[in-house]
Amino acid sequence: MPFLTEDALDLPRLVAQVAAPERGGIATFLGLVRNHNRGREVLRLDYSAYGAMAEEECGRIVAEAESRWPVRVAIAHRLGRVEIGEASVGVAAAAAHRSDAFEACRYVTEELKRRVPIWKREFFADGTEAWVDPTAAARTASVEARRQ
Amino acid sequence: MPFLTEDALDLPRLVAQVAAPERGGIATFLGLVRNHNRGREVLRLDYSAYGAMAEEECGRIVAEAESRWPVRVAIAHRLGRVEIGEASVGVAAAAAHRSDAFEACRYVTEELKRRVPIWKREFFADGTEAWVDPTAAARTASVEARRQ
Amino acid sequence: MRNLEHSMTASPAPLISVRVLVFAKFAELLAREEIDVTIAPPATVGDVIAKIRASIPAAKALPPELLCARNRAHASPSDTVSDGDELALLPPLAGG
Amino acid sequence: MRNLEHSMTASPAPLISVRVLVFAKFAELLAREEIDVTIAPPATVGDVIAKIRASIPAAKALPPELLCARNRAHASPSDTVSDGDELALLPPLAGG
Repeated sequence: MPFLTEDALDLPRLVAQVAAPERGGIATFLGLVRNHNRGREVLRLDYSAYGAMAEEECGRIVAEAESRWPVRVAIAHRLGRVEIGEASVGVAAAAAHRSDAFEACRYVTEELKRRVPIWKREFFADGTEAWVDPTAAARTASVEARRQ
Repeated sequence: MPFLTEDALDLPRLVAQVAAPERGGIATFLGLVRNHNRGREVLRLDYSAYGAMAEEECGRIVAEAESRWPVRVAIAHRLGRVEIGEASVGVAAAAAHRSDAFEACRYVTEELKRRVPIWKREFFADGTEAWVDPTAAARTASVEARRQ
Repeated sequence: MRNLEHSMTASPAPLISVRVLVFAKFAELLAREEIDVTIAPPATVGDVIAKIRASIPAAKALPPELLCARNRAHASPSDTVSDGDELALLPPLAGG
Repeated sequence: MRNLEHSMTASPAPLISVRVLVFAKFAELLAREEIDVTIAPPATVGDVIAKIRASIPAAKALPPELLCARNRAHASPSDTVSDGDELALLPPLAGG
């Protein structure tokens, strides 16, 4: 099953991908599109990806998590237009023990954001649009921190 | 809304209870009934509770989490007969930042298991049944650990 | 005032009544779901449990350390009880 | 054998061709989604990027440090490229 999808994210379906009679704990993470980003009103997002690499990188992250913890992991990430309040990303990790499920779910979520080649364009209420650059936000924050 | 319910757990509904335009990260935990416990085949569970206290204790745990992290938290726990593979407990925590959502979700899940007065009776494939006693399992495990 | 103080000190304080709820494995063991206990103040949660152990034969099989609640919150055996309190004896919790 | 070795050493190795995919903000900046680069071996990912900076005027606006991939996996500028490789220039990732 591909990790990237144009369709709405279906959390129960993501859970069903990892659930099994011997795995009693399922941790999930859902990222929803917010209506504000850095003080500006956002109307919607448009996600694009280096599709072939994004699929492979998601596969590598899942394999890493499944070798590090006794878990089954599923990932789904939206592509294309995503509206405010909709889920853009979903991660599910199932394990016999809940601590493994929690840790694997968090690991996969962090690695996904750090490594998978996906980009998003924000459409603002004032009619402008821009590519989201989390590293620019981090640089601004660190400059502001130094000023204080 | 009560925290205890006789109805099947609805994860999207739990998520909807905490989702909001300013909260972009939602961590959830789902506990499913396993078909085995300590080497014995389980057919189903029956949950009972000190209902009034369980409701109050869930409310206290939610309030603690919401004062400790900038999150909104929801809890749902099944009562009565629950079949293998069904969810017996669900926790959802929503926050602007995913680390708060993850930490609050885990805290609430752990505290719920530690403090909320709920009991379960296991019905085994061999026709017998028994109250589940996690402290007995822990005692056995610690005795076995000492033997090794 | 003098008379009142004198009479309060001299006459024994009235007994207090608490209801003790019993759940799950303990309800099976004691074959009941609640026990009304009358006790002389000042009394603690532990005093009430001791009275139950002394008066109900099956209660001798209760574990020596008991998880207990007072008015729907976890309590310690040293907590003082008041007239009308709702206590509870809680078998090992198994939620989740 | 002697002749073969001699000829391999004497004649220059054939040039290698790689395709460089460009995404999102970088695709807008360079007004294209892929760039075919021919380069003399041995060459690294960094050499290919340097050749792009030198040959495409708009590429001078690319940031000095670039996230890059080789054959659909994250790569370092010091990684050696082979004929037929698929490279990619990745703007700051923003998934999730």
